Amino acid sequence: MTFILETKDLTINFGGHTAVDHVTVQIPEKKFTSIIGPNGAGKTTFFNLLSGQLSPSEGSIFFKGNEITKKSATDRTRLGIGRSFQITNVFPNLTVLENVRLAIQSQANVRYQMIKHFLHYKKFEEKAHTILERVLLDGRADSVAANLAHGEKRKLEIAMLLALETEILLLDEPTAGMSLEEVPAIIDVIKQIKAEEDRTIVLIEHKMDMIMDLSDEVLVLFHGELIAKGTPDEIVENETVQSAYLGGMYDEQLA
Amino acid sequence: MDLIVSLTVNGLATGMLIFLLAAGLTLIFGLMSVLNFAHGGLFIWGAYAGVSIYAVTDSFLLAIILAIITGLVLGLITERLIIRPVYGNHIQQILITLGFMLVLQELIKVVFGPDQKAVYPPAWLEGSFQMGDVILIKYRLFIIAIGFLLFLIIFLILKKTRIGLIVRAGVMNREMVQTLGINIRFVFMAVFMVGAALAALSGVLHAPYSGVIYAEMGLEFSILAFIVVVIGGMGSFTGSLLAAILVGLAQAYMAYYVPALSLAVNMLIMTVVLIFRPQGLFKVKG
Amino acid sequence: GDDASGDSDDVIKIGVLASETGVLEAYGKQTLRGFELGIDYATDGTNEVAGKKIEVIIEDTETNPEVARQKALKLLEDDEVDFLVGSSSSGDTLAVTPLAEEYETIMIVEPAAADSITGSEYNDYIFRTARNSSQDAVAAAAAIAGDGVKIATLAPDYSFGHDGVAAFVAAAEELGADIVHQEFADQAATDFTANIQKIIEADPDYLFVVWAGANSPWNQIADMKLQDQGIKISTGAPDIAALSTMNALVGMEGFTVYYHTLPDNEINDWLVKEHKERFDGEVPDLFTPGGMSAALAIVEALKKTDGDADAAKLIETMEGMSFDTPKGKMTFRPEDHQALQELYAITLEQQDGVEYPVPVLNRVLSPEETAPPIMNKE
Amino acid sequence: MSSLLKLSQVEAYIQQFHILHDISFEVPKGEVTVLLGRNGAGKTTTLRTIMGLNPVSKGSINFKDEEITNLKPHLIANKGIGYVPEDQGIFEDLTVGENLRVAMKREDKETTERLEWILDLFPDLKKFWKKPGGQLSGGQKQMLAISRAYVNENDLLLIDEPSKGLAPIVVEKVMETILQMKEKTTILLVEQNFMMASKIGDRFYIIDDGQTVHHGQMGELKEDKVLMKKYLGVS
Amino acid sequence: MIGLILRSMTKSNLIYLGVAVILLILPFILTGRSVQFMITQIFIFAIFAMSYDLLLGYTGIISFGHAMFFGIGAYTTAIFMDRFDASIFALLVAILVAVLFAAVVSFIVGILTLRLKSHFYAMLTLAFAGLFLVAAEKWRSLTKGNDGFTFKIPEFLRDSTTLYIVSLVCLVLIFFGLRRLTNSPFGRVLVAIRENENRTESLGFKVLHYKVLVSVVSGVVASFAGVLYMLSLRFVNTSVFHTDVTIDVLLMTIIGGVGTLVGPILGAALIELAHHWISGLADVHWIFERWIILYGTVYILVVIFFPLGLVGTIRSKLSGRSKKQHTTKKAS
Ligand SMILES: Nc1ncnc2c1ncn2[C@@H]1O[C@H](COP(=O)(O)OP(=O)(O)OP(=O)(O)O)[C@@H](O)[C@H]1O
Ligand SMILES: Nc1ncnc2c1ncn2[C@@H]1O[C@H](COP(=O)(O)OP(=O)(O)OP(=O)(O)O)[C@@H](O)[C@H]1O
Ligand SMILES: [Mg+2]
Ligand SMILES: [Mg+2]
Repeated sequence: MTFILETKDLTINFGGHTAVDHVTVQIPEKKFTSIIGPNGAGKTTFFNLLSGQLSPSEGSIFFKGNEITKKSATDRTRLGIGRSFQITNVFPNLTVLENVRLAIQSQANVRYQMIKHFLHYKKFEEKAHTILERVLLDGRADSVAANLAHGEKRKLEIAMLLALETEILLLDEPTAGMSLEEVPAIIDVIKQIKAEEDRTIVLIEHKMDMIMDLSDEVLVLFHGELIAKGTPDEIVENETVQSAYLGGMYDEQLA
Repeated sequence: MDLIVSLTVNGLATGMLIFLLAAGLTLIFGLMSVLNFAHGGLFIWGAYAGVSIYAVTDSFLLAIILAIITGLVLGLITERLIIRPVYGNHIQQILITLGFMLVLQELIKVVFGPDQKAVYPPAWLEGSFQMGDVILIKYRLFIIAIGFLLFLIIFLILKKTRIGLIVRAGVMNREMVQTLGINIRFVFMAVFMVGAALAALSGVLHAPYSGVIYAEMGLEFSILAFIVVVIGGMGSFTGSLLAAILVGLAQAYMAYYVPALSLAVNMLIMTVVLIFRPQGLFKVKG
Repeated sequence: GDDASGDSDDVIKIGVLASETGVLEAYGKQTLRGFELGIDYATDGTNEVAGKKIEVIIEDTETNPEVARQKALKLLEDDEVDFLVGSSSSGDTLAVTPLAEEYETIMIVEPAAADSITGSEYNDYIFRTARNSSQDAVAAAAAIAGDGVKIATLAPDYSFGHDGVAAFVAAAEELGADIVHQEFADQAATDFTANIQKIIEADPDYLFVVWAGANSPWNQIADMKLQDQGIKISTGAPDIAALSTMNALVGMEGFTVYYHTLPDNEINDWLVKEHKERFDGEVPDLFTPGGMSAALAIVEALKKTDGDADAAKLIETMEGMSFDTPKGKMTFRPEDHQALQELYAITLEQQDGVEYPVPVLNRVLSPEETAPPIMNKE
Repeated sequence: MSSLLKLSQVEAYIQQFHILHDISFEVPKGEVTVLLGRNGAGKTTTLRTIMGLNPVSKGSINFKDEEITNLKPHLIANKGIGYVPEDQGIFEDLTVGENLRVAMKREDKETTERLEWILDLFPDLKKFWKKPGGQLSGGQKQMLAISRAYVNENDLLLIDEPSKGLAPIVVEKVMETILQMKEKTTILLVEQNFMMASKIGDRFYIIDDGQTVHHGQMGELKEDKVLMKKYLGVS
Repeated sequence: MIGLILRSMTKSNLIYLGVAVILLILPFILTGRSVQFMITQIFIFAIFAMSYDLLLGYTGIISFGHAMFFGIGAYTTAIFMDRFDASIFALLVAILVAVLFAAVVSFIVGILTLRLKSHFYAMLTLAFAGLFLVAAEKWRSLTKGNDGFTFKIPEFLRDSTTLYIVSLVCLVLIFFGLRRLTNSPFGRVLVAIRENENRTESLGFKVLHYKVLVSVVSGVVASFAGVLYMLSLRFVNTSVFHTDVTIDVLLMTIIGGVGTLVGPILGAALIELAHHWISGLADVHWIFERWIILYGTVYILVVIFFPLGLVGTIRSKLSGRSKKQHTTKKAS
């Protein structure tokens, strides 16, 4: 099995508090990996380290065998690491379509094009519509992003990530706050991407049914440390995970 | 040695004067995140109002009181008419407060006449102490004392009450503060009035120091105040005090030792601080 | 202008540029009052010279060169004035003087003082009734300098200060004085301690101060007891509003351009009397006689040309022309068109019933004595 | 049982958009009432409208038999309503402690006790007492927001999706907390986590396209598969 | 949809071109040189304000030191015209030097400062402009300090109609050029930076590159405005570096409407005309001698009644109305 992303002893301290603590993992290529763990375990911080929003106090990160620890967030996106944000992070005063188009544009190598009118790039717009349809948001393409309801913003996050067409997708709680009706649709999208395009996906979620349904492998973070790793079934059986994370609820949820 | 004492005391006094001017700005800019370019207008109104009554009654205390009242009233008007529509929007704040600054400054000429006005310290503050070769100007010692006193009072209020927290929270998320049952409009208004009163107070205190007041004075000094607020770290009240003292001392020493650079000293300090420590010299990062 | 004299033969139009608003508005107002009075005096209230009506058009430069140029263009193009007069700031004036040349229109510079106006930026159409900075400096030197007198200077750190000091130093050294220290301070500074400290260390007999602008060092000079330490202060006495900030400097010896009690002549008597009558008992101030002189110069020149406003003719007439003013006889020096004029050596004294220190005459500095160097030839 | 809060035919606009068309419901004292509905249905807008953050254009809102329609938000809050917004509304630059202190109207014994109680539930908050709110993890922010609404004594709490982003074990804790709070405080809850809603809710209202289209006892809803499918997409 | 935008785009282009043609004919009807001078000033400040809009309106950068570039253009021109013969060639060299100098300065200042958050950037540019001002005061052998100096310009530009037309042509070219720039993919990234800098970065755009590039473009355009300003004023002093100049251009941009390009042009016109007209009222009644009060009031009223600036407010009113008509049921 080849590993697309590896970390060695990845660590970050925030003034005395170690949010990610010597985490060494390997993310297999074209597989579906999930990360779970209690609130404040360091999952988002781990993503921030991978995507370059934060730089580690210690340890290193490798993408396809090359060290990228010192690279900026921008560079990593261009290399092929894309992410979505837990707290929605869109361009509030631009339209939904424009938001997605920007993501497409960054991928299309017209980044410093100053002369041509942006409307010449019709294919960008078509593509944006396709992606929006996929996440059930095409109806709101012309709305200003700030006017979206919370769940709709989450969909926009996913759309922007999809538009980046990166090899690896880091999804931070994509369905938080999404309605019951729509979660399955989004799960379908994620599944499709995995199936059709054969990409690597890393997912942070608290919804255990999703984790069980999608993951090839599950990593468990606890107080910044990687405490368990395995197939979904193995993880659910793990007693530490049960007491630290799942509580009694999981059983009922399945029931 | 004498030289050092003399430069230091005078630098300190200048610093305090700048601090008095910046104090109102720190409150308004630091806590409320309002870019108030009309600050200089409030300053100059305080100066003129105070000096006028001083000329008539010969009571400096009365001058101070009237200046503060002028500041409060103008603060009320400014907040309600000028600032309220533009909270949270720096660009509009610049436009509207600059407009108001012009109005305030020009109104001075209508009300008090276009000429500059001479001001002398009250008799009990006139002159200087001489100790050996060191000359200590009384009025400056007075300024230093007032400055520290004012700093202490405001510092304690900010520290001991939750008013500072409420204002800062209100800037970050106005709606949320309201849903906690706080009348943020009123709080903002009150803080703004206090800031305006501080500006006016610093105006009237500044007058005998420079010996003369004139309408254009406000804008000149408010840029200096902005610089100090930035050097000190926005929102940090202590930072403003320290930055003001730093600027005061630097001006005094530069004027003596490197006169060629004295024109540029404020700008240089700010440039260096911003490049190497953009959050401000005295603001600890969270 | 070229065709200006053509179509309005019986009217002489004069455009006056002054700062009616902005930092220098006090100066602007003085000039305007003086000019108005000057026309009245010179024409005996008829507003006519050589059978032609005089029409005065006033424009506000707002102390802004761009506005000054625009207003000057308006005066020259739309109003087709025969003379320009102005203005309160040297910058405004310099922005306009090339237009005087371009439109071949005489411009009387008043009260802008920068040397360059009749120096490096000189053109033939420029005449100046105002004294220039060098004249000030020569007068200042004449008031205090002498063999072996030790002098230190203090001036604002920009061109006005530097030019003034340079001219003063030259003049004072000429008179045998010894310049022991030159200090330049930030014009906007609130604290002059360091500068004054250095001056004390230089231990001069006199401290000569060049200062303009509202923010002034006087109080601090007094507070630091320079006079107690045997250092006498000298400066040019400013206008009345600024004099009132100089209580601390009573006893100072220096010079002035004008104070209403100083010149002793009929025109000045008339000016003081008339000014008080028209303006609520106020006396004429520093630049009022300058405004008046500008008017007097124009009327005098027109009398000589018999109402002909042709620029070439006027230049010929005005070069070397002498005319009476509230400050005695002035003469436009042919070389650079600068009016040589009286200035006054004075002492500031406290007087009963006056709230500010009053300049009292020591002696009149004659036009010859204060003649500045000629600076328009390289 | 008397109802603490009552909305009758409330309509509301956001800017020029007509968002709420006809919202009517009652919140009985001492119960947990749950608002359900798909994304963009208008749940959040309803809560904001109650809080006075969004003007009512038609209809009326009554709280404790007093009309509070279009009162200023701080007046509404002072009548005894607490609010946990959808985006948590943390004051990012203030520390955890300061966030709570801003909320505390009094610093008396009772408030302190409430504070202690809630902090015991969320020990993370104690641990990060001096950390700026903006640096908390998503779940920690949620905990802070709930605590902040709780420290003052309120008759009614409006809570917008409290379980969002919380670990299962914490969701459980929040559920318990809400159930305990319920003894003193009435709760109006917006919740997408149906399992949680059904466990702690007493009654429910379904909002669709800005209208209250259905309501009943929570128990009934679980049985009504048709309804669930129609409005919530749950089968 | 696209077709519609494209069509309306060309329509608005036609309108702009129409206005330009009218302005082009104007000087042959309105021959007063002072009027021409005033309108030329409007053109020049419009160019300057557009360069500012590029920073403020499109990229969200507030600068308090934009006068720096204006002054660079102005002084370079003035010094070249003064020191060398006032020939076209010398002018071209001057323009080249001005533009290069401005580019280098904006590049260095940009690299040093654009990492900072907005307020800090604003204050730092204020400081840099302040240092330029001090330099101009102090280097008196070159600048003659704050008295300044006058100079001659090439013969053919001395005619005010010619200068009017040259300025107008520059304005039109720069307007369409900048419009292209802002509507290009590059321009859209600028807007993205204004909206959410961090997110732009994580989409794979090197934000600093964009900011530095745009500040260079803006600096160059501003310095060019400074060149034109000198051609019309023919006198320079340190006032070109004053904060007042920055404040004026800031106000023009805001009054017209940030992020619109047309706005700054209208803003420049409005401020110049309002200034002229209101100060002209002084003859009507003594109260107008204090015209600055009225002038300041205009600013206040604009913010209250046109919060997005003239163009911004009008646009949002128009689009608001059309949106209202379209508000049918949203997709589920
Ligand atoms: N910028 C920061 N500065 C200081 N501390 C931080 C910062 N970012 C995160 N932390 C701390 O690091 C810890 C891990 O946070 P992180 O956001 O990674 O948690 P998480 O696992 O994503 O939790 P959740 O499931 O609640 O989102 C938390 O205790 C948080 O307070
Ligand atoms: N500021 C706004 N301007 C315009 N429309 C808005 C604005 N805020 C919300 N809306 C619209 O109002 C409708 C209701 O939004 P609301 O946030 O109340 O939905 P919700 O039921 O809370 O959805 P979610 O479950 O996604 O949080 C949505 O269609 C949304 O697009
Ligand atoms: Mg997280
Ligand atoms: Mg919602």
